[in-house]
Amino acid sequence: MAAYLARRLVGLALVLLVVCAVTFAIFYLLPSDPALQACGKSCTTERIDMLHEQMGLDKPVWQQFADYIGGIAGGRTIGTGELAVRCDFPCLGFSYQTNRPVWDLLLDRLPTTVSIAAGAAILWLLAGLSTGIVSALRKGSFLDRSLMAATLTAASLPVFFTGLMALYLVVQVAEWLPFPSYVALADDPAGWAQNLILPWTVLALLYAALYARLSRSSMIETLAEPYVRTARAKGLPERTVVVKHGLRSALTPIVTVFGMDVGTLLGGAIITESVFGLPGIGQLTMDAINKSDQPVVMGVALLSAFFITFFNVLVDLFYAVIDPKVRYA
Amino acid sequence: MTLLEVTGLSKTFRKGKIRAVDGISLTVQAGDTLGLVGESGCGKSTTGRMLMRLLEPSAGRIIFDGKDITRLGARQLRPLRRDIQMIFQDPFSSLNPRHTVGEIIGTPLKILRPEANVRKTVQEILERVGLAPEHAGRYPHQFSGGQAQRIGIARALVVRPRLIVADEPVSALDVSIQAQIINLMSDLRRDLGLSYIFIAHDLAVVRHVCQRIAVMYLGRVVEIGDREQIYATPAHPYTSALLSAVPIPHPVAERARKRMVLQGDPPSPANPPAGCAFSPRCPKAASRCHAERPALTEVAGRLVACHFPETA
Amino acid sequence: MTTLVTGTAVEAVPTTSWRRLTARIWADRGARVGLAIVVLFVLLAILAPVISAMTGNGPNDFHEDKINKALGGPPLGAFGGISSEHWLGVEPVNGRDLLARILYGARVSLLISLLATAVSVVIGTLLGLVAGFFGGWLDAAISRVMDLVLSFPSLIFMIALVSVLPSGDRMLLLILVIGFFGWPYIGRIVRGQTISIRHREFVEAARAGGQGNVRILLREVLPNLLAPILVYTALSIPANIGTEAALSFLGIGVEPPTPSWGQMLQKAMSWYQVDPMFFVIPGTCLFLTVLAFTLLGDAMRDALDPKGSH
Amino acid sequence: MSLLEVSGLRVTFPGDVCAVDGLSFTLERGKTLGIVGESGSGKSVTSLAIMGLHRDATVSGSIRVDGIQVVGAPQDQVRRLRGRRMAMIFQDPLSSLHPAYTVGEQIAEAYRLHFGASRKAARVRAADMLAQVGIPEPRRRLADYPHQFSGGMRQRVMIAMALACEPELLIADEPTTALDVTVQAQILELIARLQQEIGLAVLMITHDLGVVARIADEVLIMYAGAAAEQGPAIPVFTRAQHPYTRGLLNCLPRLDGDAQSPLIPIQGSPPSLLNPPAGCRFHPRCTERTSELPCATERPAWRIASRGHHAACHLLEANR
Amino acid sequence: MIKIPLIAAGAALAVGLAACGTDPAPESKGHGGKGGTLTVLATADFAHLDPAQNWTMRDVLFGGRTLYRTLTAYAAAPGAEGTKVLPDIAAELGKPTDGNKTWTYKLRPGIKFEDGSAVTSKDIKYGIERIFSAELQEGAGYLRDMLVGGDKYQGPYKDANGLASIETPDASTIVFKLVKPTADLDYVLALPTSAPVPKAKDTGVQYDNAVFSSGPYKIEKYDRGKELILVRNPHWDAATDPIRKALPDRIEMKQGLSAATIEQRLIADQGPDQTAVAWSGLSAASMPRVLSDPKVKARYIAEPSICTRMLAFNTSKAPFDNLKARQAVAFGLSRESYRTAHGGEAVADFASSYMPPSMTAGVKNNAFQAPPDGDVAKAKQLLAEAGKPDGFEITLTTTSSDTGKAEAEAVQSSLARIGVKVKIHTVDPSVYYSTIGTPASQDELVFDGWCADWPNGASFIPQKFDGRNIQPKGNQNRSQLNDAAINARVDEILAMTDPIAAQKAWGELDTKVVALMPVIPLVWDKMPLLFGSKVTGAFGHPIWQGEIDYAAVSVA
Repeated sequence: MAAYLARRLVGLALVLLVVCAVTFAIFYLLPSDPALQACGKSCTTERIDMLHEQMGLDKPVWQQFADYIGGIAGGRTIGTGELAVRCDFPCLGFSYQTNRPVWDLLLDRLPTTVSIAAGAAILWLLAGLSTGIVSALRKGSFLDRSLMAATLTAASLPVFFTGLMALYLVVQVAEWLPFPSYVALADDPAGWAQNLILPWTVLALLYAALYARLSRSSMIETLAEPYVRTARAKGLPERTVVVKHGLRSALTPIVTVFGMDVGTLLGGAIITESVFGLPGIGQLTMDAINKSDQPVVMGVALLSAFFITFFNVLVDLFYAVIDPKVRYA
Repeated sequence: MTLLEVTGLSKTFRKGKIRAVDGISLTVQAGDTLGLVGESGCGKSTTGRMLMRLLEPSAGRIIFDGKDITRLGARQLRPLRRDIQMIFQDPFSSLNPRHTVGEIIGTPLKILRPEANVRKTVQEILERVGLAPEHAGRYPHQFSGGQAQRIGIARALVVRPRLIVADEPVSALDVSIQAQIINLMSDLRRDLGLSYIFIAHDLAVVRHVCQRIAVMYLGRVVEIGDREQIYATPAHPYTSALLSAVPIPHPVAERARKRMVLQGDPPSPANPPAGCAFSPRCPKAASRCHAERPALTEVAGRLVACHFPETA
Repeated sequence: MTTLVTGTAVEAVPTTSWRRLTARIWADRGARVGLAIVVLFVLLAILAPVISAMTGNGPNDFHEDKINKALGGPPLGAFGGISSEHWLGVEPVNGRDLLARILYGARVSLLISLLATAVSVVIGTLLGLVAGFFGGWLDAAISRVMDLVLSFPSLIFMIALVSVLPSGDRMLLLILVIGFFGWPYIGRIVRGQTISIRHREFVEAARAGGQGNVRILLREVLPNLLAPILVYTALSIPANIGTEAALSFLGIGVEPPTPSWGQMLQKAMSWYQVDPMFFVIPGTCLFLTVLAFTLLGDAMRDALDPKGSH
Repeated sequence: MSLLEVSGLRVTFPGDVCAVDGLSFTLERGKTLGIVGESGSGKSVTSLAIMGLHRDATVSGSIRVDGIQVVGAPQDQVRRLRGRRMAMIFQDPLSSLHPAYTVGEQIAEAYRLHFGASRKAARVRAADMLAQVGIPEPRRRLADYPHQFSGGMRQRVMIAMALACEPELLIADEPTTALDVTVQAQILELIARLQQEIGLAVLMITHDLGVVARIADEVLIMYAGAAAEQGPAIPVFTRAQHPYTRGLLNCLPRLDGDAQSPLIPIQGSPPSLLNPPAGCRFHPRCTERTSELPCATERPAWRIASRGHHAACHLLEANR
Repeated sequence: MIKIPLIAAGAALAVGLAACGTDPAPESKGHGGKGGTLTVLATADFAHLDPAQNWTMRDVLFGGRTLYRTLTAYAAAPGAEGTKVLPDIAAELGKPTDGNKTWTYKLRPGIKFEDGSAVTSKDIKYGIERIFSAELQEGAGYLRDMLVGGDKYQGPYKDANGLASIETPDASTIVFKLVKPTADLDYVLALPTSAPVPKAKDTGVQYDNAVFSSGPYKIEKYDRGKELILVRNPHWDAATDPIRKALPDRIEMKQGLSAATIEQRLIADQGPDQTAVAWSGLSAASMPRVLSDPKVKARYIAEPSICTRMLAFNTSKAPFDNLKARQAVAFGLSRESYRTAHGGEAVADFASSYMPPSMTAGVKNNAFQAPPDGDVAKAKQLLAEAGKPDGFEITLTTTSSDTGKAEAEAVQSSLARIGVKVKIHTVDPSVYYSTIGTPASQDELVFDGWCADWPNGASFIPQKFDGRNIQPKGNQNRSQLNDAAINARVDEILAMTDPIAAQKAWGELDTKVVALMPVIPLVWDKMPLLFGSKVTGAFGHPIWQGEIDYAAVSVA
């Protein structure tokens, strides 16, 4: 188990390294020179050279890359001379735009994104699973058919469409809610929830629909398993059969997808954040890309890849816990 | 005439950790039918696939018709494919659902016997296995299990092989169909002068098809001999146990039988017992059996690998 | 957007002929509705120049008399300026005909998503087949690459790539980028199916019949994968329509003045309070198309996988 | 009163597939009834109907377990019978055991439910059961998962689970088909031993006439959803009345027959239940049918051949 | 100057316009007294607050009105009055000697930093020296070129000896030695680069996060991208400051809000939002809601700015090496369509010359007179005269922002009327200026813009139209016009020592350049701003972008 965990963590590090390298490569191809932007209007060749040196851009790519990786592992000193800045672990460099450590920027934005993702995830799990299970148990009934028609519709609605629709109908026409703006949970829990309820609902609607479809088919498949028949043959009450013997196995594919989705969302619910104007990781990403703020883009890409792979590892560990075959392998 | 001679054939998996087949030697004479019997995991199917060169042998030699075919490359294998063909266990799994019967039978014909008139030959062979020529245009799922197995047989026969490896050809079929296929195979052998290697777990089936029987246990042949000898006077305790475990469909006779019920399960090839592989389950096992592996030696007109063979 | 496709592992169900399959799909009412919508939009996209000529409004013609310039350019008249001349109203600021833009936008959205799907299906099928069939180090290598691509935050990379690469042919770029990030999904499915088919006896039978690897792959294995590939294709088209729209929505779609639905929605975002029709119309088109392809894909999957929802 | 009385059982699946059509039989306490048939003959459908486990199918007729009607009874009532008074084991023990729970948990579950036993008592009971079915080191193995057992051991676990609540009726649906012959012999022996010890009635469902010959007191031969022949084992095997029974016995490769002479196969294939033949369902494959008899038009009724030995064949009437 | 403002479209594509500078500027009614909290709602953080680096229009105004004082500064008044430069730290405007090559300033007594220490001439000198260091290059760089020895000096971090051409004979006197004569130093010193920075408090690039105040407010909390909280600097003395009223006790800037949120909140005008002002200009899409509701419209100002938007021809190659072709396009273009795409009449006035009225003493120069929708007949005739009666095909560079695309589409659509086919080339905002600033690869048409750094043609004409300033990279003369007569006239005017005469001369030169039509003047920007109902004294300052003047605003 420990060896397995270690192997997975090494794999995670390797994936992040590759993500890093690819991001680096992409921005190395970038036509714009960050020094040119930082240089301002009255820019001379010498000043550009100076900035290159200051930003470390005069070194060969591989060395820039090595410095970067080294910085993540143990911090590093950026720049030379009197104005050299110490960038502590985990050093993702400084933003070209604001000169702030990228790590701080990420930490700043993370609460927003986590708030959006966590709230939406809870909502969609509850709604999606219960819909899926009810549908599976009443397979073929009118209820099942109506629920599935509804989920099919919801699954076909892109977030930016439902988002605008919600803003228009709920905020503009009905005036039930104020226009969402992020309030920290610690500052004002009620305001936090009130502001996020719309993004949560909109995001959860799509995912809940997908999860309802997934959990329905997974549940139907499990309920057809011979061991469920065995449980019934033992005379167990239907509820025990469904929950203890059916649901437990049916959850496996849902957990897989859930891990992937949450991992991806934590890397920035880009669309949701941009529709509702919430200052999360996704907005940071868009800003950074639009302003060619390479260190920030690198940081965001790494963070997202970290979340995705980390949640994959979590899912695998979860399997190890629930599936004895993995545990004893 | 010796058609096939196998010596020391072995197959290991997972870098040698699992010895699925462990140095077996067999010969098949022209016109002969050899039954390869054993329980699941004994290596009989692996052996069949090595003979077909569908699996690469890890060690040993296969000589077909005087020619060493153990290491032939893909191109050199073609002529061999014409001589050795295979019939598979699951009639549906062995027929590509996306091809018509005509294509299924015609494809090997086109590749291996390009000189033949495909359409005519396919129709002839269909009739020969008891199907109608117009069946050539249909897809496998339109046939019953027994018919599908006939298609499988037709595909093997169409290139006019001399040896057929049949891997459990009737075990997936309904009881009432098994006899049809067994009879068909017997007829074909007689009419076409074929040789069979007939792989099966069911001793009763093998008895009806084969003249020679090889009993396998954990990757090795433990007893090999003529049908009459093996069934009437099994020398290896495992052969006896196998025979006694097969129930006879007659209540009086069955209940009167003296039965020898083995304890435990067949061992795993990943973790073989020391000495004689059968020793942990063998009622006659002595200390020597746990230490020393018996060689295949001749006892009463057949070969047996046992320190204490039955010599009735 | 990806969850729509994951988890839909469709078994290669052999015992069905294509004809029976189409009959079974046709029997599904959802599939018929889906097909009708798809055909409608494809026809509209193809006939865009004809319809546009009929109404006399090109997709890039300004109609500044149809907007209120004093107020910053909202369309004049109710419902976004719907009138006998402009059936779906006009765009704020420049008064371009929404119908014409929707039709031409359908061309872009459908073309990009279809071709991107084709790209990922081709790459995914090829690599999945090779990985599954040959196994060994080849499989290990391809599988690692697939894992890797899947661990990439794809939307971020798509945006970064499209904005960094020279804006030669945006459409081609979008197709390639969307296609590239989609192939591992189908690659995995094809690989899994290939592994299960590789161990089927008919593959051994083909080898015993003298067929070589390439021939076995193409003639024996591939035809049995067509069903899951088709289902996957049908289900990933809506996902790619969504992705294309999302990218356009985030501002990295095709070059102006070429319209696409996502781009229209992006423009509409700042106008939603004043001119809701501007987002409702492209949004509805997007929704209907995604729904239609999903219905079709679902019906195909159900037809192929009897233990599914029937 | 017999322990199990089935009469006029009819099981219909959606799409008008009548898998069992008018089946009647009884099983006495402590006896073994073997139901023999090929795939699609309706034997497994019958067993599930007795257990009340059909969910999509329509079951009609009457099934009484110790006088209690199962057909049409409230789910809860049938549920209380299941596991407690009648238990079942299945063909594939691996997929029939839940992969994520220990065998101890799975055996104890029903015991706790039906007897209201404590966790600890149920554990003791589970260990006892494992010992009883011949699993070495039962206490330690309680904590193991199904995948850690061999095929034969798994089937023993299934049996332990089935018998934990001391049922009177055990339904065994092809319990040895997935097992090797040597292991099959062990399991058959185990079932026979347990039957003797507890006085269990066993309904053995199998396609293997040999297995039935070994352990059954009574035999029921099924063909295409209906009974062809029924009676005590010895007369059914030695004086088979139905052409299908005779055909089966003749076409079977056997260890005690003549190896040289060819087998006598039954021609054709079993019919589809979607569209079964009219009249006697066996008549298209029957070599003994004659045009004088209504084989093709009329379903044959039960005819008594000897005491307790019946067959459904028009020939029997004609020969009388 | 120009950082993000003009074409480059950051989140806040701001910008105001130039109405006739003589019109009384709109202003919110009444005046609140001292006290209260003013909230500023912003989408993003400042680019820089560090005076050495602060060169983004709104940020310049904000920093100079709240956190630091400069030697000179503009009056806190709307309209033409606001374009007057006044002494701030200096007791009076500069005294030029040596043919305008030496400028001497006397400091006002009693000006203190936030820790109570006095502001001395050394602090100002040090502040200016900082802009010479490689790390702090983003601010206004004029002094780097104007001061003697500026081309060699490496800044205080590398060269502790300081720059000799800034002399501080005593704590209250500072003398600048210039390379060339100039009449405009008072204007140049109104830029943030002349703000005092005590050496002890300098933290290099990190000074951005902790500016040491010499102004009426000091930083209480600065969480970049989230909020900036300013409280009173107790050591600031109103008596020493004739410009800043500094009425609110506290200024809270909330950053990282979406533009939609800000607009929505200000339109709704509820609770604390009643004392809030918008930092960014209203988006075009919000205009209908603001303008159609009189109550909201009363809280709306759109002040002309010092910014001109233009469409530059690449005169170095065909077809625009031909004056007639340029004029044809200038007349064929519908500036009306362009302006609608840009945000409508609320955010821009049609430009009739390059320099906005705020730069020409409030007088509008009618050098370019084309109907808003263009003159298609005249354009076609000009095309024929140019020898291209059937038009031609050209490429237009624009940013990939929403507005950038819409503007390009408007140009494309209106030029199609005269047979000129326009291909649109979108460029990411971040690389827009480096793309169009590279003459070698410049497209035939590019959107361009200019916001002057002081209200005088010296901050406009030489940079944009002097052919000797064409650079291979980072070029500002986007038309690549190189006309000997124009170049010579630029030198003559720069040499003038009389500011009034110079201003008049620049205006005349503007008209001459229009005749050559290297660039089409499109619009003068206005900054459309919304503020809460309890905000008083809000007006857009004419210098910079028409942003609300934080020196005068108050809350009721």
